[in-house]
Amino acid sequence: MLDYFLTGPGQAFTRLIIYLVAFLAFVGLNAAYLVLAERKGAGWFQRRPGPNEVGPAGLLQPIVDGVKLIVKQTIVPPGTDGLLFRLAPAIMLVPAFMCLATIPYAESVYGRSINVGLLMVFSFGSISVFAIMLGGWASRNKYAVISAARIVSQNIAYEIPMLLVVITMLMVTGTMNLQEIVGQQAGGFWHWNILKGIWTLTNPLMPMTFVIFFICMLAETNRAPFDMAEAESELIAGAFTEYAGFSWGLFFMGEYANIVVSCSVGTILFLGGWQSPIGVLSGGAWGLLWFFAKMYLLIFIVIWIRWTFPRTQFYGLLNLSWKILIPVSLFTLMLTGALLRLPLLLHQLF
Amino acid sequence: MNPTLEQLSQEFTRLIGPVPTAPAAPANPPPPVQVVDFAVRGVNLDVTVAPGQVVAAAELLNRHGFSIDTITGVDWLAEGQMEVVYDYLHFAVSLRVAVRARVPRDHPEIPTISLVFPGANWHERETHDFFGIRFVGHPNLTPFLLPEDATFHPLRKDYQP
Amino acid sequence: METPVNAPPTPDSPVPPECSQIVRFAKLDDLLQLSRANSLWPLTFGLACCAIEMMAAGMARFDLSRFGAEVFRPSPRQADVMIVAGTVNKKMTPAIKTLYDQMLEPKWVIAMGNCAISGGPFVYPGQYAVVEGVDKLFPVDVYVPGCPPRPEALIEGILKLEEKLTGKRRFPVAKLKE
Amino acid sequence: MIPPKEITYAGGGVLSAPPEESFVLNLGPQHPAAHGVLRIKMTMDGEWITRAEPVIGYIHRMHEKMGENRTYAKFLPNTSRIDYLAAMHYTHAFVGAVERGARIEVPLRAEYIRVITSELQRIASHLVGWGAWIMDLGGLTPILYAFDDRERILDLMEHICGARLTYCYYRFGGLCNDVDDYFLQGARDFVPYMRGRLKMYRALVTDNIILRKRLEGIGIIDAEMCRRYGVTGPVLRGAGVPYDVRRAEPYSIYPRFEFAIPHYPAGDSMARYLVRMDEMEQSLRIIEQALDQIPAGPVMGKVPRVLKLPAGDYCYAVEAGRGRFMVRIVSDGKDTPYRVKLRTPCFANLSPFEEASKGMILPDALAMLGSLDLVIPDIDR
Repeated sequence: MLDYFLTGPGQAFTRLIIYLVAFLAFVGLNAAYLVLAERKGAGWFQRRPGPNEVGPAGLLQPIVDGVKLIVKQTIVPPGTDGLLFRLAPAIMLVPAFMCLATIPYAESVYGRSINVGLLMVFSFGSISVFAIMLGGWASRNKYAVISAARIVSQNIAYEIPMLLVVITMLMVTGTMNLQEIVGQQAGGFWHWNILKGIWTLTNPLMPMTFVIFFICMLAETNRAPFDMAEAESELIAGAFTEYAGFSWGLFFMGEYANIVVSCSVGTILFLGGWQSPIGVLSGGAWGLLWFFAKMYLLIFIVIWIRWTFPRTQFYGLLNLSWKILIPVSLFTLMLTGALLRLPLLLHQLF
Repeated sequence: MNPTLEQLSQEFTRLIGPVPTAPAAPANPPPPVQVVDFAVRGVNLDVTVAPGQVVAAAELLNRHGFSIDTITGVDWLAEGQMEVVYDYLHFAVSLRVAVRARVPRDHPEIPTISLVFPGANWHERETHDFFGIRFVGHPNLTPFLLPEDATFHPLRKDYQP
Repeated sequence: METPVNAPPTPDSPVPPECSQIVRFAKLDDLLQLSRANSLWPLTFGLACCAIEMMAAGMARFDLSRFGAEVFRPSPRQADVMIVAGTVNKKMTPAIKTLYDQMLEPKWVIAMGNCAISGGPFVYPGQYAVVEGVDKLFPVDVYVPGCPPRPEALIEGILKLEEKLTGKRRFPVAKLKE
Repeated sequence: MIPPKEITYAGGGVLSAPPEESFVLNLGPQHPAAHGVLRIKMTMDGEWITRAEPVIGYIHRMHEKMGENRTYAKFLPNTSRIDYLAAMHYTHAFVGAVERGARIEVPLRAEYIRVITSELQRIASHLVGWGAWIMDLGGLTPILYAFDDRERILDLMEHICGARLTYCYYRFGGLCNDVDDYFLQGARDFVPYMRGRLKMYRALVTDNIILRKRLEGIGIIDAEMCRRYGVTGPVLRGAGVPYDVRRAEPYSIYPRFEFAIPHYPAGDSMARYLVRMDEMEQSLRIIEQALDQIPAGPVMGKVPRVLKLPAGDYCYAVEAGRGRFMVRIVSDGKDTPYRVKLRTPCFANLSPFEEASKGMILPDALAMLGSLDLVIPDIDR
């Protein structure tokens, strides 16, 4: 029986369980420490020390915050939709775990290598908007309802350019398996998808595609300057206004888990995943190192943007998507298609 | 284009017309239109009008491009009167005009000028709050700075909490 | 005016000693209090002059964030401590009571400034607007006097609240030279 | 109440009949964008505002009543608590009104120090307003930089009068104590420092495309609307009217100094923003000139032991951080005022909000609210 799960056909199942448990711990701690990183980062941008008194250099701060949130009273305010209100935080967090299970962190460190990995990441990644919408709707709070309405229109607007970018990437890579996508980018940073298109003439607009991806990612994860859903100075705490204690903590965690997922996908699609930037020092633990270095670099940029820019206008945000990002990403899509077909066409003609 | 002090005081004199002398009036009643020294009083023109004339005064100043500065009340308990003081200022010329009107204390009513200067709306509500002076024709004369259910007028001199 | 939830059992408390030994998970309780003390999230709630000093306490020079207390939450549901920074008047009373009720347990109140403590300079015989101290409305844990108190005083108030929770002081008190 | 009329929404839609599914959003009294305890009752059609009615009085502190039942000197500390961000200006107005009524001469050195501290206060006040406004717009960092600069000013103020916010530094006939070289040198050093910082703010914040998109063309209050509502201060100058009490009703020794009155014709939030930024530079100019000219001498004039104003009323207006602040003292010849009227700028500046916010989307309305730079106790008094 045990052999079945350890060495036999059930090995994949065991692997998945181990990884899910590991991810749970990883995401939890990662979210907590990303919050600390965010607060420290904010302190750095704002010329102040940031949390530094709780534990050595403030390292215990996220732990005590977590403990406090867990033991804080939680209530379901009267008149709310109790089921949806309780369910929404879980809906926020679980899809993020599912996404993380498919992501290859190194050559041999991945939860499950599936052929439609990219599709799975994006299908589960879109669920978080439902969570915020349901949470906001169930809260019976006007600010929360406004926030729910905002998040839906915002996410629909940004899902489209995001998926157009992903389709472009699919045309270039020809596979949905994340492991294979990383494998194609081996051998130095000029082989990464972000730069490869330029000198192989498959898509000279690839850096721009990456920028579009990054903007969409910020919008999808509700980060500043697109934090319409939480817009603290307008909507109190947006959809989470009525959430308290641990259920609010779950939302928070889910948000940071989504950032991790998005930055991981960005790393895999554009920045060569676990590949070494210089060609050497690759494989094994080095892969893990490179992957996390790239991912956290992206996360750092996300934090940097948050503490630098003011919030955009809401209709400005929608205009940006519908009037600029979607046409541009459609154009890159067609250009990539044309460039990919061109050699074949030339071959057939002559 | 811009009003001058003489022009204004003439127009005000015409607006007020002859002042009916009450039998118990003091021997030397102050003239209704006074040009005063700005360095001493902080206004250039001090006008006293009848309560019925405040709207006409506001329209006159509105024509000349004045802006509403503030409206306030003063409770003259000993004389049994309440005074409403309208302050006006001009953005282009250095001219300040104060328009006063006295209403009886037991029946404090005066027409509103909030249709001439919408900014007067809030000042009148505040004056009503503090002194209980009713501005006839005011669209929304409800407690403003005081709690919604307040019925007292704290700046009256005989107010006891 | 103690908040009943976190009151440490005193020798003369009505709970019989054997009972308190059974129900009280001493170590866990201490740990939880330590966590709470180190993550006091204030409610974004400024009333008057003191609110500016409260903001100043969160700014770079004084930096409340060192103690993990810079997370000003605008929603009372997520806040732990309400810093009443300024004068409370009678029109505001229902709103501030609602805010206190909307905060979830465990919650604390810091009365910052003389106005919140007693009505401050606005109290005179026959006054008609000011509530003479927020402790008439709900229990207050720490009083920070001043008009307005300096940001250091507010930080000291927060440390006092921590002391109330954990029973220990974070920093030793500097002795005044005679 | 404004009679219902056709509302044009931001974005082009037109509403002529009352919307069928409107709801009331109660913004405040505790709301992060209200800068205190302002409450705005908003009737919303989706995210569009059909009517926004400010409800005030949540921090009414009876200043005017208190003025009536205490002597002039005892009322003096109250003046720095009306608008605590511009305490110097408010004390200046009250002190000025009493000096005008009692014919007290103020020594020249005291006037110079008043001007220096007033202008420092104006910079400090604009810095807080600026930072808090950008925070409303979602930019969380500038306010910390603004407070950093402000702390430098506060240190200087604290050095001369011992308080950080509520100074009560001016007295009838002069000042409560003289300044020393530390203060003068500190003020002198502050001028080039602040010039450098303003340059940085322009590069970091003013030129930011997101900020410009959020402020340009938003919340237009034109000159005519300002006139009808009695709006003053940076809001009025942002509507293109170069009205400044320092020029229009010269007080203290302001006529001695050269300074420009920045004004921008657009009338939108960006114009008000630029006015404030330029005003800080002008204040630095005034401080520089005053520091160069400051004479030696006493800082306290001859003041009668028991201060009584002759019967009559006396007005004195100053240009406070947020606009025209006027004190009207009605005296009946006793040692307490018969009536103290405080004409505060924020009260008048908020009143056009209802008319101007019609048809705006919620975030824009809050951006505009921030552009008015309100201090709520200043409205409620």
